[in-house]
Amino acid sequence: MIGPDPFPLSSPPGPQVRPVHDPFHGDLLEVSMGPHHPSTHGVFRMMVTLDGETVVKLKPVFGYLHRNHEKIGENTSYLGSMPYTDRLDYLCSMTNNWAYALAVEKLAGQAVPERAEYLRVILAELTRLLNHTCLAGFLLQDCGASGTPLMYAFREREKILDLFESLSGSRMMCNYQRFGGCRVDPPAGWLEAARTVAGNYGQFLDEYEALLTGNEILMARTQGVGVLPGPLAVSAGVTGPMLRAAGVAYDLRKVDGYGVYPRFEFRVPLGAHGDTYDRYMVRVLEMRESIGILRQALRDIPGGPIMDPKARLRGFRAKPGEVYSRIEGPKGEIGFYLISEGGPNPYRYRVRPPSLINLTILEDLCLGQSIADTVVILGSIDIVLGEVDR
Amino acid sequence: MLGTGLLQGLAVTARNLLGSFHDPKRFVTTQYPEERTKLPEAYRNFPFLVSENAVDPMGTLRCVACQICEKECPPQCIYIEKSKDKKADANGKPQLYPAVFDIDLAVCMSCQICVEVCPFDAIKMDQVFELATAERFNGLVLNREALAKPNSYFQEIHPTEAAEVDGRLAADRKAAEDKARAAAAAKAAPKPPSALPPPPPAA
Amino acid sequence: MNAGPAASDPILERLPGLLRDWLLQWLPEPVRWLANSLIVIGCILAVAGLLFAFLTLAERKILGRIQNRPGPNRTGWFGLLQPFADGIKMLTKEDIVPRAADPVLHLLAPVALIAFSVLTFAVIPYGRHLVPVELDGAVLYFFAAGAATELAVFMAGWSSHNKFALLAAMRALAQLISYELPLLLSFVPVVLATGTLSTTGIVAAQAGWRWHFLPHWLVFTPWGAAGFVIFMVSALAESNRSPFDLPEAESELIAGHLTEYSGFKYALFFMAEYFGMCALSGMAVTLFLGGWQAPLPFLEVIPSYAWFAAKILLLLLGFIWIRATLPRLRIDQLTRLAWKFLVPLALVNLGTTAFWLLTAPWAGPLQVVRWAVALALVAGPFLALGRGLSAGLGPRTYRYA
Amino acid sequence: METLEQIRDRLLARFPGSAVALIVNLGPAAQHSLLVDGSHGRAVAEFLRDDPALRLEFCSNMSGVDWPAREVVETAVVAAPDPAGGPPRSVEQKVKRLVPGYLEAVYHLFSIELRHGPVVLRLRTANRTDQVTLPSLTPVWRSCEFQEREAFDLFGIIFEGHPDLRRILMWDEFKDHPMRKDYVEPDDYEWEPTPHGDVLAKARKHYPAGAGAPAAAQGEPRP
Repeated sequence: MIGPDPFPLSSPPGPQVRPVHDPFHGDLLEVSMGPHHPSTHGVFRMMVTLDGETVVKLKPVFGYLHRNHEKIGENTSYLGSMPYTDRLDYLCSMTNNWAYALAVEKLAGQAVPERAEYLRVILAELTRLLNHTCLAGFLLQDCGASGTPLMYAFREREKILDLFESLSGSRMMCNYQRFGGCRVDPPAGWLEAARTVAGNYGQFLDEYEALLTGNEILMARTQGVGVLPGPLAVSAGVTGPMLRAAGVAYDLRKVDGYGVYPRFEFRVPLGAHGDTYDRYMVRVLEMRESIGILRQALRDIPGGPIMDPKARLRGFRAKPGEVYSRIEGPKGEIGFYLISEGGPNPYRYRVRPPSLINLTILEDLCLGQSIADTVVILGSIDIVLGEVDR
Repeated sequence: MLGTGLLQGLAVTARNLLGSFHDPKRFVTTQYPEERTKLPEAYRNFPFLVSENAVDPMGTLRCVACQICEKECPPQCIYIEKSKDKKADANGKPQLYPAVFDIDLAVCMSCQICVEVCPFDAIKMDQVFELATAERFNGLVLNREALAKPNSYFQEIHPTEAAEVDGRLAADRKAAEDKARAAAAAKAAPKPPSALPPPPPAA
Repeated sequence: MNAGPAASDPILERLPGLLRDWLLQWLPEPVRWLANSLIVIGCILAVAGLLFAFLTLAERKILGRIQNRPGPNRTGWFGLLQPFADGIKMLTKEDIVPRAADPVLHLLAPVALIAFSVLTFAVIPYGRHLVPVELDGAVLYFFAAGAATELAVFMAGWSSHNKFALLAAMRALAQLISYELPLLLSFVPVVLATGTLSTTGIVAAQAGWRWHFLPHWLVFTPWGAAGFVIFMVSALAESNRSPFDLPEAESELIAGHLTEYSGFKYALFFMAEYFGMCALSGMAVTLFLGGWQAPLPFLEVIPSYAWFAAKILLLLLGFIWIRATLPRLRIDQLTRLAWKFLVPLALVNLGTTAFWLLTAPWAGPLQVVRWAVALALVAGPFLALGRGLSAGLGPRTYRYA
Repeated sequence: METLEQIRDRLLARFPGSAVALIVNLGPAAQHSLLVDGSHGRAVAEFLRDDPALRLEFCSNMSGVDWPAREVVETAVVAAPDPAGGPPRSVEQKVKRLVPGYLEAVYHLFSIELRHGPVVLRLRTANRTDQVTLPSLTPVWRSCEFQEREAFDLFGIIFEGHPDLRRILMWDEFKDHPMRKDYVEPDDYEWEPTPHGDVLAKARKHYPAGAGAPAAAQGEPRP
């Protein structure tokens, strides 16, 4: 006899929920998918209750990778927290750095030179390419294609990681942004290499779309699966490509216009059905827009210093006050809420994790779908456990 | 299920299969132990202490045990004990030196903040990554002797950064010598009448 | 035994027969038949075993090359010893049998699976006179043996006494049974056309060339092409290969009916899967690609069994190629594809074959009409059912904010 | 978007019984916030979401903040009687006042429709020990579901009306609330002796020198 329900439902259960033991339809099957599961993108667990094939209840369970990043942030200096932001969403360290640096700059009213702003946009768009390429690879891996799309995705990702390595010294843990600019000027030939990578990224996308977008099996597996309606997305705080795939036009690069984004013209793709296929396609179209931004930014990047001369590295103290600043990360709106009491350490250091908040509606998307779809839906939500658990 | 999308996909994989035999772009694996990829110059792994020359590494360590890096290191993996006595450093000024300088490689995340905050350019990032050892402490807690590497090694792995650092240090040294010579000249010539302006310091 | 090779055949063609006769000459007459069978069985097992070993290596190398990486190349020269390394690993791995499992059934399942899949090799004509067993109802025997593997799959699921293994075994059964039907229906037209159930008869019927370059293979007829495609799709599903590899790659739930198997029994399951794949490819070659017939008259000099090997390797390459590219179908889509798409198409194909055979004597321009009507009879239902199956699915256009 | 003062006045007009105050943010970011008392929290939230001029239907971020009791030195102007009977002179005096501690939930609200910036909503509990309940705003904005669970898990703020209030990051049997300022980390975790620092000092407590300190055998961790 299954004991009292350990996981009360947050939202009303699907229409066909019935008593656990039903002599006519057989028992409900309680399955724990994870934390060591091949397709959950890290230590993430789903307590799924199955009625035969369809999902009746789904409780995400996480915290396996929780190391209390925010407590560490409060016990370390402002500069000391910068390398830790690489470990938040470990696929997109450059955008995490930028979000944190932007927050501290707003907190202290720090100016940033032109060249550093352009560099930040270039690195953020390269990170967006990298993250969306990874997502497309993982999504297809969840659908069952035995590694081929993933290998093509990682082949392209390596080119971008080589750029990061020759710039910041490390492929994934870049620790490159500082309060008031960037740490080191791009070495000779780096901008040229970035132009070639951005230049022929379009060919890779064409080949990738030829392999996948028209694929009938992929369409059968993802169209109409995990439909996210617009109002629910907005109320659940879903941000990033998932929100735009639900048809809501909200891209912080256009809304807040931070950095030098207003100087580039680019478009924001919108989905119409809000299902898994739209989430995949919106990210592919966003990659094409990012290539456009990269071309413009790499063309107009000015010379000059990359670090504001008045910026203090070591004994950096922000005046008392608080700030909530946010940027459009590849996974959604990544924000930092800092409260400073004037000391060398922030009084309160809070990260707004887009992966965690996008997971709020995982159960709503999966109710009524089949067990094989939950894996595909989770893949389309694009979570990274470093950011979910912090 | 018209199948045209599937055929397109099969065509892409076929092109990659054939391409992998003649097109280097479609055959990306390097056989690691035999072939090695060329590391970019900015690559950083674990820090090392710079000594002026390879002959007497402990004697010519640039580090003056000011413990700034120990305080600034986010994961607190550096441990320094100041020396009791002082010894002359490159500029001839008597400076402290670290009696004990440990870095726990298991804790260090090679974020190179210690390199940024070190005012004496005494610690730089290394490029060695084959560091597998059997013991936790003897293998991974590197002491002063294991960390020290000559400046020539630094110039070899980070040429541009080394050139810039050496340029700066040489300039500081020259400035220190000029000041010292000017002070010595000013001390040596107070007797002549003060009306005559002190001779300009030697070039 | 089959008729001895004709004296006029080139030396390579008669070689296997000569070798056998040379071996048997010392034995007294009654024992000769037994020795001959043992030799044939030995050859089949040796060839099938080596084919299985190097097929796993070929799969990993081709998969690697498609993914721009070399594939295993550390064991032996170009990785050639990799299958033997895998074999040794499988042999040395501990074979865990769960306490709650029914030991006899648990052991028998892989053995039964291997036995049934090896049975199917008996009737495939590997060369001009190289048919292990000459049966009149050979094709019927082939599919009867092939269908028995489903029993072994369920034995595996049931005997491991594990709730998930049983659930996955039932799903695997659903897939195998629902694809048994299109498999059988797709070879009925061949029997209709050739009028015989014996494999050598079917291959003989596909001899000769029209206009000296187009061989009489059945795949070059409209209904033959449709039958071949249906046969190959069902063969993919029967051997749990790529778009249909739901049961054992059931990563979503648990590792399918093979959950409670480890060590050598686990390897036996994979050997059975590869044997099934080879057997089905062999039968596809026999039914549709003209068995051991050479594609062009002047190529007759190359021995027949070489042609058979080339064709079967080509089909196996296709299996691996599809595995590298296509994502997996969900269980309901998979069964819907079988019942709502392949079975109706196979039935319509029967009609097309009947029309094709009845209109055989048409002369001259009427042949063009005959071809046109046959092609229409094949393409029409394909498009209609295809559109019905993928209703609501299709590429989309996106607006920009 | 109207200024925060106008919003506050409309709120006070709309909810006469509530106490809506404006908290000034000293930093250059100048993101001032609205302090609302717990009892009217949900009503104010629904108003902010549904008001046609505001339309704050997107709650981007919800953070818990711990403010322990602390001593505030204030210079109070006190009228000191003039010993010579003259008019009383005002004299500044340093007065030490103990501000009682509280737990705070900060909500950053944005409007997707009208594209306007953060309206910061603050809810404070009565104290940090027994009265730590706040109205949950998950029924108003679904995005607060996981973030409020995190505040409950790491700070101990109890949100009534939350559909599924459980620990989200720590394991269920965990007793304390790690993000509080006065949190003392448990002593029993298997310590990893870095060569120095408070970790070592704490380890020294556990393993008095020489009495079989586990790591003493290999590299001698220095005091």
